[in-house]
Amino acid sequence: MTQRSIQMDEKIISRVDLLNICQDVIEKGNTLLTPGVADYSVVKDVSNLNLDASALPSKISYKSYVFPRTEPVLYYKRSKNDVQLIDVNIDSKKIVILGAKPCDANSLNIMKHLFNWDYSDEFFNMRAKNFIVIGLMCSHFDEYCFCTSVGSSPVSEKGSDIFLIPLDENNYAMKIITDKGKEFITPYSGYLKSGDENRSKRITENVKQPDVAFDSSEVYKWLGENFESPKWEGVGNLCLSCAQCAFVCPVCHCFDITDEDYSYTEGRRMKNWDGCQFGNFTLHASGHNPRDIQSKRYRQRVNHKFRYYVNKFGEILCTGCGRCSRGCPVSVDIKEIVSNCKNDQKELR
Amino acid sequence: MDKQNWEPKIAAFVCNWCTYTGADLAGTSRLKYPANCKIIRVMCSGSIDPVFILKAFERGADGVLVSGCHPNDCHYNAGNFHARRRWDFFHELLDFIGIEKGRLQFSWISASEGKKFADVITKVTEDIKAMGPFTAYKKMNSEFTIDFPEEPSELPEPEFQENSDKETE
Amino acid sequence: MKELIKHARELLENGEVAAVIGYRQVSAKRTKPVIITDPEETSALVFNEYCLNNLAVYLTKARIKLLCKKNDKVLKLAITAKPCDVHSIVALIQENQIDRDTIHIISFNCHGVAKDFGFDFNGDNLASKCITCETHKPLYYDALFGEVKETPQASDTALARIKEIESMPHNERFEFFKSEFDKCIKCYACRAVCPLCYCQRCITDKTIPCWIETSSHQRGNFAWNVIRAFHLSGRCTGCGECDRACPADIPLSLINRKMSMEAKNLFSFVSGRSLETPTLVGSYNEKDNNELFM
Amino acid sequence: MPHTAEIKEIIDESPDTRTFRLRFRDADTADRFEFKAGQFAEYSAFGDGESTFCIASSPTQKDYIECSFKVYGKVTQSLRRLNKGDTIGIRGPYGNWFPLEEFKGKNLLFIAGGIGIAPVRCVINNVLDLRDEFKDITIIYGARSVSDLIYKQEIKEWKARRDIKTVITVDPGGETASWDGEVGFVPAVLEKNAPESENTVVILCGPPVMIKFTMPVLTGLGFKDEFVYTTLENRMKCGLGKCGRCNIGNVYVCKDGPVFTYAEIKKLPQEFNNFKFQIANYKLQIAFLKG
Repeated sequence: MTQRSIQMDEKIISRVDLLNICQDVIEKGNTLLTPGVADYSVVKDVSNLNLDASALPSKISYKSYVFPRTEPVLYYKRSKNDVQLIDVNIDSKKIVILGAKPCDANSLNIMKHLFNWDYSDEFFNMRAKNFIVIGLMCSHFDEYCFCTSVGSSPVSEKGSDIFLIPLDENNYAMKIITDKGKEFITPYSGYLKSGDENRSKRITENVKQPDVAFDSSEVYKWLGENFESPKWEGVGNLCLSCAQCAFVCPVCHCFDITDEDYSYTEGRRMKNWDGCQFGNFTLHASGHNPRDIQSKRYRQRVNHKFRYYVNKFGEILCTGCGRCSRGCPVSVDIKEIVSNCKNDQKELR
Repeated sequence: MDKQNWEPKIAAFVCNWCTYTGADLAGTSRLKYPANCKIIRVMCSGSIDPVFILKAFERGADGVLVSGCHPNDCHYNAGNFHARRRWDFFHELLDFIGIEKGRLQFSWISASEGKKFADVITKVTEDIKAMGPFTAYKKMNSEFTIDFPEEPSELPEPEFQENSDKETE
Repeated sequence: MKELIKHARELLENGEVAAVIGYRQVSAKRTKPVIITDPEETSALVFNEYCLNNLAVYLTKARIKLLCKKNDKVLKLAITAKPCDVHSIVALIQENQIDRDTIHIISFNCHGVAKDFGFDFNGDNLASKCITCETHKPLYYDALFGEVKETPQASDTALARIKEIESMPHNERFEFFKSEFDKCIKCYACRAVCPLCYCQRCITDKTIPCWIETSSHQRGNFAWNVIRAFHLSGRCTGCGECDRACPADIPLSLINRKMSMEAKNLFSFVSGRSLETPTLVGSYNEKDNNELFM
Repeated sequence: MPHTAEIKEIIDESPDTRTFRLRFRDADTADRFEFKAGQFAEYSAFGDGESTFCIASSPTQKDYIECSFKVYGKVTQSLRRLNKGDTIGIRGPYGNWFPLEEFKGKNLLFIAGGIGIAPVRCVINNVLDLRDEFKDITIIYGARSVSDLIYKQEIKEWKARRDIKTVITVDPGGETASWDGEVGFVPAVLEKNAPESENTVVILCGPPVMIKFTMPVLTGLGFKDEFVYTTLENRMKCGLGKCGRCNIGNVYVCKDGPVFTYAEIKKLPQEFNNFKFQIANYKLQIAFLKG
């Protein structure tokens, strides 16, 4: 994850050859993921693989392959007075993601700070180490996309190990970004032809980009000064307290730990996704709840993404993919909220 | 486990006032019936939540029996009437989801029907034996489980332990 | 539209209602809910084929009820509701969650809505609940707007799918639903958007004892979805919001629809159609079908 | 991976509070386990989950560690069902600690309410073991009633010592006929018994309502915010700064806390707006309620 970026000449690869590489990846027993409409799914057959730069981000991001929605962290068995504990072996299969959206590709880079400050999370690191992200330029955006407002863009190479730019229907320009990407592509170098940087540059420069909706540093400042702002109530009334936004988010990382018995003496300790919008996320056993109403919970969400994470790790906890807003049952749009917060005329909702 | 020797595990949720007393009567009358049913006494058939049944399946039951007082005999006047509507739905729902209707059976057994209790238990056990183990649900249960290495220890008696004697007296 | 805005404005200006829950347009083919307390803002209100949300869900929220309390007086709450949303409101009234006297229902003659935002409104993209809809005019209302228009024709694919599932053997059905439920990520969006999921504390939030495992593995997902479907049987009014909200595209409304069909078959009951009849699972009849029981 | 520990002794402190005396099953771990006053650990009751409590025994006590908990939620109920000789899991120690080095040569004032005595007790015992390095020590401890006072045995020992001033109080109505301590709420008792504010460090822990009324008294007596230490607790799961549950503002209570000065807390977002201090010290209440 932390390899230093290396500059390599740009290559060209044909679609057929790309599929050949994919075929080989699968044959070697590795997992190949591509984005679909709903989710990133495992590819079994490369023949009908669709690499579409003009698709919207899938409904659910691929974070579940590094940070699964549920996973055991330890097993226990109770006997009369003793408890036997067994650690979990982390399955460390190589996973190749083909056609990751630039917004998604950056997600592991953002999350790794959290999982590695103070204590490094083996579960995350082992999986992230075996992840190869092949990003694909994005040529389509909708009203919810705002990658450009959080420092990314449809042609951003951030987080990708290898980055593809479609030149025409059958050819892609390939940029190898990291050592990990180089290591991955070396066995296949026979497929690569040398390319012309100007050609791909022309394409990336002409890609339509979403307008910058807000200035994140101003948002940062506003959040610091307006913690008690009554404006939060507007969105608090509207939001229904599900965790759809957190669970589809490529960088939301809160989790819950719970014990489950699967027989009378044996059980497992599970780590599950959790969402800060749930009413009982911060509920104490005494019945006291620091964030008892929805407006406080939504305020926490925005603050965590645009202020606290920046303070702590220097990055915005958001990739601008717009999934949370696109999928929200009541169309709460984080882009709209964040861009309206500074405007006194507008309510947050 | 070979099919020949396989014995189903059945959870029977019975109401305190009628069926449980009926089971008592079956016992004091020395009627014979299979020992596969583990009886769980609840206050009323109306107080049995469908989550109990799912939990029974989760804990490895192959079938479930729910039994209460006859209509109009409920100790709480209407508990079994409410239950009846609910069970209609739940039975249809499980059927639609893919759990055979025979896995979940219902009966009304009064306190005086010791014979009926023995008959119902026999029938349910035979039905479920004919259907075989509930492998589909068990497969689902086995996700994220591991086998612990065997070590001799004094384990507390598990509630659902297989019973070696086939019949009780 | 003008009449709607005028009406809402009058209600707020005369102090008859504390707030109007309605829709506002965000882009050509998308609306979103809005809660209006200021008469000036009523101009944002719209009603069209993209008003998908079932706003009845807001009626049970404590914070919305709080809006109605003004100077020791409890004001009414106005809600714009499609005729099918009125069913949900009726169901809520029947279950004593809200009082008919505190709700001012603004409804419309409806000819269907699109299946999701961003789709053209035509027969192909009609929401599945609209295909079999019989109430184009609301059953209960305090104000009615909108002109009567023809609903586009479409085939009932959901029914065909239910029939298809019913024809499968049990083990295949089980595998089908298991794989569908396996997609569940337990975000509980289905619960959040459902107007009839109004419990203050859901059974999944209760952990002593823990009946439904909170982990979203196969078994936990299966238990959650089955129990939710059960809790809605005989109550679901078929608004289809759970389907739309689900980020994993689980066909939740298939099960809900199947259970509604059972309610009709077994008890000739359709949820949310009449304020006079009691709720199905909250009442009983001594003459109910007894075949199930030995 | 939690370590397993055996419950060596169970002490019933009050009708709803229990203390476990624990020893690690693994001798090696027992040797290596070191912590500082104020740190907490995650205790697991296998089958019901984990819960966060402070370590209530002194770091100078090497043979065992102790934790005290009040029965509230799922885990604490489950822990209460355990018997002597049973096994529980311990992860830790986590979080920061009271900077005792900085306290040296100063006067100390301990103020605790209810179960909030647990983390304070750890510091008190630690300090008493190094008695010579500190100046005057005052302990003010209040509980709802006489039976709710915990660590009764130790209180007696503290009272018997000449070199510390111990004031124990119970809320009006909570006293018994034979009660010889003070009657009244902590802030009032504090006003009567407070030492000089000069060169004094305050270690404060108790329910939010107590802290709410104690802080103005302390400020009025001239104590500085930077010298008022407290420990925060929030609902926690991982203890490692990952799960995001205990996050307040920039701070993860489990990593950057739980020990904060009042001056630091003032800088955090006033998430708990009505009571400025509402979050402070809900010792033991972090167990996963819901039940």
